[in-house]
Amino acid sequence: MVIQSFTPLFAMLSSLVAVFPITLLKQSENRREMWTFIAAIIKFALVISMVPIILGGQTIELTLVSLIPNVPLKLRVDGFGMVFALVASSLWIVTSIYSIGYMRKSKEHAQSRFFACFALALFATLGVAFSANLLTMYIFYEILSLSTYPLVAHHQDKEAKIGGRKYLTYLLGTSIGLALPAMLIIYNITGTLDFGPNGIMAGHELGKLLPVLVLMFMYGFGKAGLMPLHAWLPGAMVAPTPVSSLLHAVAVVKVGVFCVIRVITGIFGANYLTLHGMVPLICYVAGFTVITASLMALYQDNLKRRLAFSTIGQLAYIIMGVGLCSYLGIVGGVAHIAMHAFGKITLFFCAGAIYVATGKKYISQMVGIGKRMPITMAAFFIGSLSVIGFPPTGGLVSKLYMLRGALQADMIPIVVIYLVSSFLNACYFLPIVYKAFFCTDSESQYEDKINEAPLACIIPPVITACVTIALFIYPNLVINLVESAMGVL
Amino acid sequence: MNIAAQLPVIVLVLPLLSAFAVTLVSLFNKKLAWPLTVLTMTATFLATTGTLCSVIHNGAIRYRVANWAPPFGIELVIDHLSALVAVVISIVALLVAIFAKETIQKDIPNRVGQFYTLFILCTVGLLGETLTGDAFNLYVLIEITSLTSYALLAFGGSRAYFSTFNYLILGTIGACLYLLGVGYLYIKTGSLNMIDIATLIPALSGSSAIFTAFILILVGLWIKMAFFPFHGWLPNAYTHATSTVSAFAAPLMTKVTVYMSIRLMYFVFGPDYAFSQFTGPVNIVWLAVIAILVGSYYALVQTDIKRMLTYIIIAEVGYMVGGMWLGNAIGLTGTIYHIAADAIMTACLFLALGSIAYKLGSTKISDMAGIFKKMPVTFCAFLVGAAGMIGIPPTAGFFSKWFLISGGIQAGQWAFVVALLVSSLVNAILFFRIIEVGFFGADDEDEHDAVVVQRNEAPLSMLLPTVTAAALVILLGLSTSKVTSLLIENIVGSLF
Amino acid sequence: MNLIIAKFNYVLYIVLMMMGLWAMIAKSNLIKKVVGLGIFQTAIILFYISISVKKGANIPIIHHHVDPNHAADAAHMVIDAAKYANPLPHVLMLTAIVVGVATLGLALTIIQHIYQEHHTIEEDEILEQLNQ
Amino acid sequence: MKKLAAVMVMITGLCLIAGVGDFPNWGDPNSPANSYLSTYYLTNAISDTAVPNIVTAILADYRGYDTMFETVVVFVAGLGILFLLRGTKKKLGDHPTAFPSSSIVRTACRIMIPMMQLFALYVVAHGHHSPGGGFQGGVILGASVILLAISEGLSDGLKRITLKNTIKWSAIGVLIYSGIGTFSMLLGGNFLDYSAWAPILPATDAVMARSHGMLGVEIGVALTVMTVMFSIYADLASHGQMDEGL
Repeated sequence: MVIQSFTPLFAMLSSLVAVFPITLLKQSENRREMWTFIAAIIKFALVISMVPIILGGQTIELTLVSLIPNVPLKLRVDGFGMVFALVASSLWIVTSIYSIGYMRKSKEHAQSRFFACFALALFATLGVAFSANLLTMYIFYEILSLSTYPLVAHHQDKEAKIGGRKYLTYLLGTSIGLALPAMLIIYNITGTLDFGPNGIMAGHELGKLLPVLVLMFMYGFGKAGLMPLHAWLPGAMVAPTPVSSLLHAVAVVKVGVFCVIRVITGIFGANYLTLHGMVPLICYVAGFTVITASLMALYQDNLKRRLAFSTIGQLAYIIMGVGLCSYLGIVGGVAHIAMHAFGKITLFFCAGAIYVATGKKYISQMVGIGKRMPITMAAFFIGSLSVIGFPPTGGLVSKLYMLRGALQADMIPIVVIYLVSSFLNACYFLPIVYKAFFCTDSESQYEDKINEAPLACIIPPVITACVTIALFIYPNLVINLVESAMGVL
Repeated sequence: MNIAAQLPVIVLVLPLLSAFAVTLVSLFNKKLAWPLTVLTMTATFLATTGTLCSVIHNGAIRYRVANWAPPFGIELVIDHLSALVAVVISIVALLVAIFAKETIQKDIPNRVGQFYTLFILCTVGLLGETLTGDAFNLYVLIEITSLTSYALLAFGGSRAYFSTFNYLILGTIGACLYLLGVGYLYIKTGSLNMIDIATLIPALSGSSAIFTAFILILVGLWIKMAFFPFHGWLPNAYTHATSTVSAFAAPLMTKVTVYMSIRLMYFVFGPDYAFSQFTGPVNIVWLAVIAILVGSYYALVQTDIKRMLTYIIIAEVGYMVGGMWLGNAIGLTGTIYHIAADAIMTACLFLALGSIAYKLGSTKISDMAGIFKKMPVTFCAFLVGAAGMIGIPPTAGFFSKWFLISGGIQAGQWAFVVALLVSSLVNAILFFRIIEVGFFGADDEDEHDAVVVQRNEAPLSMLLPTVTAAALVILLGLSTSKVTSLLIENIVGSLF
Repeated sequence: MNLIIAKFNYVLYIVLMMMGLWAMIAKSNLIKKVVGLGIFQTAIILFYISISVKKGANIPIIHHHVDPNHAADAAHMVIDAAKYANPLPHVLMLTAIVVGVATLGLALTIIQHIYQEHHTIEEDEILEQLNQ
Repeated sequence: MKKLAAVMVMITGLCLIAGVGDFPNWGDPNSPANSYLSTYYLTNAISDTAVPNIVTAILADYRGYDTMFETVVVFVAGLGILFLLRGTKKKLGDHPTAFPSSSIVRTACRIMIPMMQLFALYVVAHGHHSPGGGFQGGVILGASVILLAISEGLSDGLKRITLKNTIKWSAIGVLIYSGIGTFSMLLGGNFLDYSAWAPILPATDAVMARSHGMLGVEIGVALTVMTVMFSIYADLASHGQMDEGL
């Protein structure tokens, strides 16, 4: 069943429209941030309003304008997109609270630009989530790259500029150099770019071109951060923490992964890829990233950089899960978008809270910090459990699905990769928590007195930490949505 | 008078008459020249739009000037292609006419009338080139545009004279080669009417004279459009001209010449003839690839934005020539679409740059520090134009690349595909260099030490056309499907 | 052989054209370039005019003894086209001449300006000054 | 560089000559160029336009559209040169400001100038029947004014025709041409279709209207050519200063 509705468009536009009051109200901070809030809440409400329809097994479609023969600018909401949109829009509200606290406390400059670009980025993120064809998705993907550039280079110092340059070079370079020609080749072969339930390639034999195309897409959506094209993500950590948390743990990177998922499921089709033996290629490319990123994370002393490498690994997880092309793998992969998002954003929030409260960025400086900031570190602990995949957090659910998916696809090496990387995850997160709480008094760098970050920086991680636990108890919130899309597929 | 039937010629006559009116009026009151010019351009724009609508509804128009039947008299041929190009010309001319007010008033207060007259006549020449159906008449109109543009470009300060002189010499060689080509055609066919010649050529396809004519016409037009290896004159001539003139010449001159070469290659010689002559090792697409790479390379090493843009134009000419020589429908679609897209994008960039130069007095990249805070609206318009040049959707530039790359893939011209992608990436580097400086200041200074810049936006008469051009870049992108299905498919469909 | 005997005129004009082209490209003196331009254009004009030649034909002005005020009579006149030269190239070349004059005028104007700026009309010296 | 140029010129020349081999012989009355369009013009021009000078008939009527733009080219040249030269403050170099001219020259010119102008008017007006027309007549008229400026000094010449007037009349000349064409449109014909004038001209049928229309446009052409020729001379001779020059 397909329903025509403007709701997805309105959900996207709510943040685009907010850009204008945000830029115009430069003088009054409160009114400007009120607009961010209003937009975030409207957006979330609109997205939520579509959930029952999607759960009912229907999809929402809206054709905006026709761009190229057979390829209109078209929106389509299904379970996959819904999961992603829900995550992004709910976390925008939380992040807005957080960024207000963070930006005010650290007296950042150019806050109007910051909030305006943020709203623009959310517009593009939802656009990607709701795209009905590859071209629409590509358009929003590029808008996202451009709108986040000012956020990355926000500090305007030399480091930020280099980070920004790297960011654009990688993202634009890959999307123009790889994704665009791949998309054109597909268009020339099939004459369409709409995501089909079983792909659109059925009946077209590509021969040796197929692995090339698959790799062009995987690396072309550079936001997915597959190694060796991952260097932009640690570089982008120069951005203010709210940016890192929402965009580089959730929106931007997940957009990359989401695009790869769409290509695998909607363009090639899982069956087609299995049939042509592409599964090992995808899985091993992603698996390599999983292990390498986890190992590199071990050596990072900068907390945000360690989180960044952890993110790279987790993104590759998702691609690996979907790349298995088995039912459970795909469900697990898409669900992991949500599960990982809540876990990882908690961690970033905590890192930001520590920075706001103490000005410390490095892990070696955080010995004993649990005594000073117990709530923050407790949230950090829960977040890291979710990323590791340990009960009672949502991360476990999706990881189990992916593991079963690997077994379903008879890919034993992938099972091993999952297990090893979970172990590595534990290796690079738990010592931080351990040292923060259980160090001897002589080692502790902080006094016992509790001195947390401002309230606006504490509430968001607590909320997201609670959500990760809630997702363990009620995983069906996410799983049902994903499976509704699988039913369509 | 039946206005609907006379519309094709009104497009030309209206600006022509008012050009002389501007001369005469400005002898008595110089202040009237600008409003009269804007009024003329608006009317011309309406007339071209009307013609376009009429072509869409009723099909191509063949207008007999002086009511002589072709091939004895001269006829105007307005099909979907020429109507489209005419509309693009009139839009850009209108925008530049509005834009011109402040700069011209500042630079040459006592020669305003002459400037606007030459400006309007140049537009008439361009419009005439698109509408005419006569090979020799095209030569006359080429010369009108050339002569007016020599005069307009030369007026731009001390360095402009020498660069314009080079343009004059090369431009004249180009036009003369074209004229000679027409002579060769005339000797063999005895006709000057394009449609008539097209019917005579198939019988003469083995003739070496026709082949020479083909080469002469092509090379002549290549010189005029600054196609590699004849591109040497363009960067200097456009860089040293005043911003208003380069904002007019840069978007239109090369693009209309590309249009002419499509007209002659596809509608006079015919695709069959053209492609049968160039098969095997002699392939024009390879020249286009070199043009794109050379243009992109030289654009990279420039420190002046205006000069950089001129090299981008050379690369863009490579796009279009390559697209039309791919020999498939989608490649030609890309070229035709790119004529419109590139004209508007280039206009947008040059207009924005003109406003910046007006306020800043410089177009060097290093002087752009903090320009975003100083002129936010202008700079945003510049960004849109830049996004178009890079090919970021949904700007028009993306779709022209889409068609061109598709065409390259279909024709198996992988070098062309790679060259297009490389040039996109190079453009990305070029423009982000500027954007970085514009947003965040130059490399060596720290933002917090930088002087607080006051907002100092360009006057409304400059802002309005700049913003309009930026909006058009996006609007054209979003209406790609309309443009292709209503206009370009009609043209391309009749050829392939 | 036919090329030289029956079409020597065209060959001659092409040689002339190439002399002009050579001057335009290779000469360093700007005035000489303009002279070359003139030669080139004039050669093309000659080329066109020679197209219009017919053996044994006169200038294309019709000898008629009809009162021009009664044009209707003219319609009945029988005119032998072979007796008159081809008029069309003449018309075309009138345009080319005018264009040549216009180009020449503009070129000289620009050269005057160049001389004023650089005090020379030698291309290499100007380039030297510009590169400094 | 010179060698490269030589090679290029040689190649171009050889290409051009290669094409010549395929031409019809020189003077061949049956060549396409001499038989296709030209036969139509030669046999029909009189009955179409009542103008025995076929060149004029084609110039001002069949291809009148071309000729209109040709006049525009003349206008553009005059205006462009004026645009570039006027207002420049610098002097081009030393040239004599006081003009020495002997009384022999002046007297000779005084006799010649009116003769030339009279002849020019004849050339313009008689272009229908003999070689001549607007361009030719206009050039002779222009030459007569230039001769005046040469013999009496530029400033004297400019007293007769001021700069403002050259601009004005050159614009009016083209305006006459395009105006006649536009007026044919208003009368219900196509652009430049002089036969549409027949109803409003006394004792004129459509064919004669074409003949009269041609005379009209030739006058416009002559005006423009004359004024522009003088204006170009005045500009170039004095480098835009309009003082005593040459």
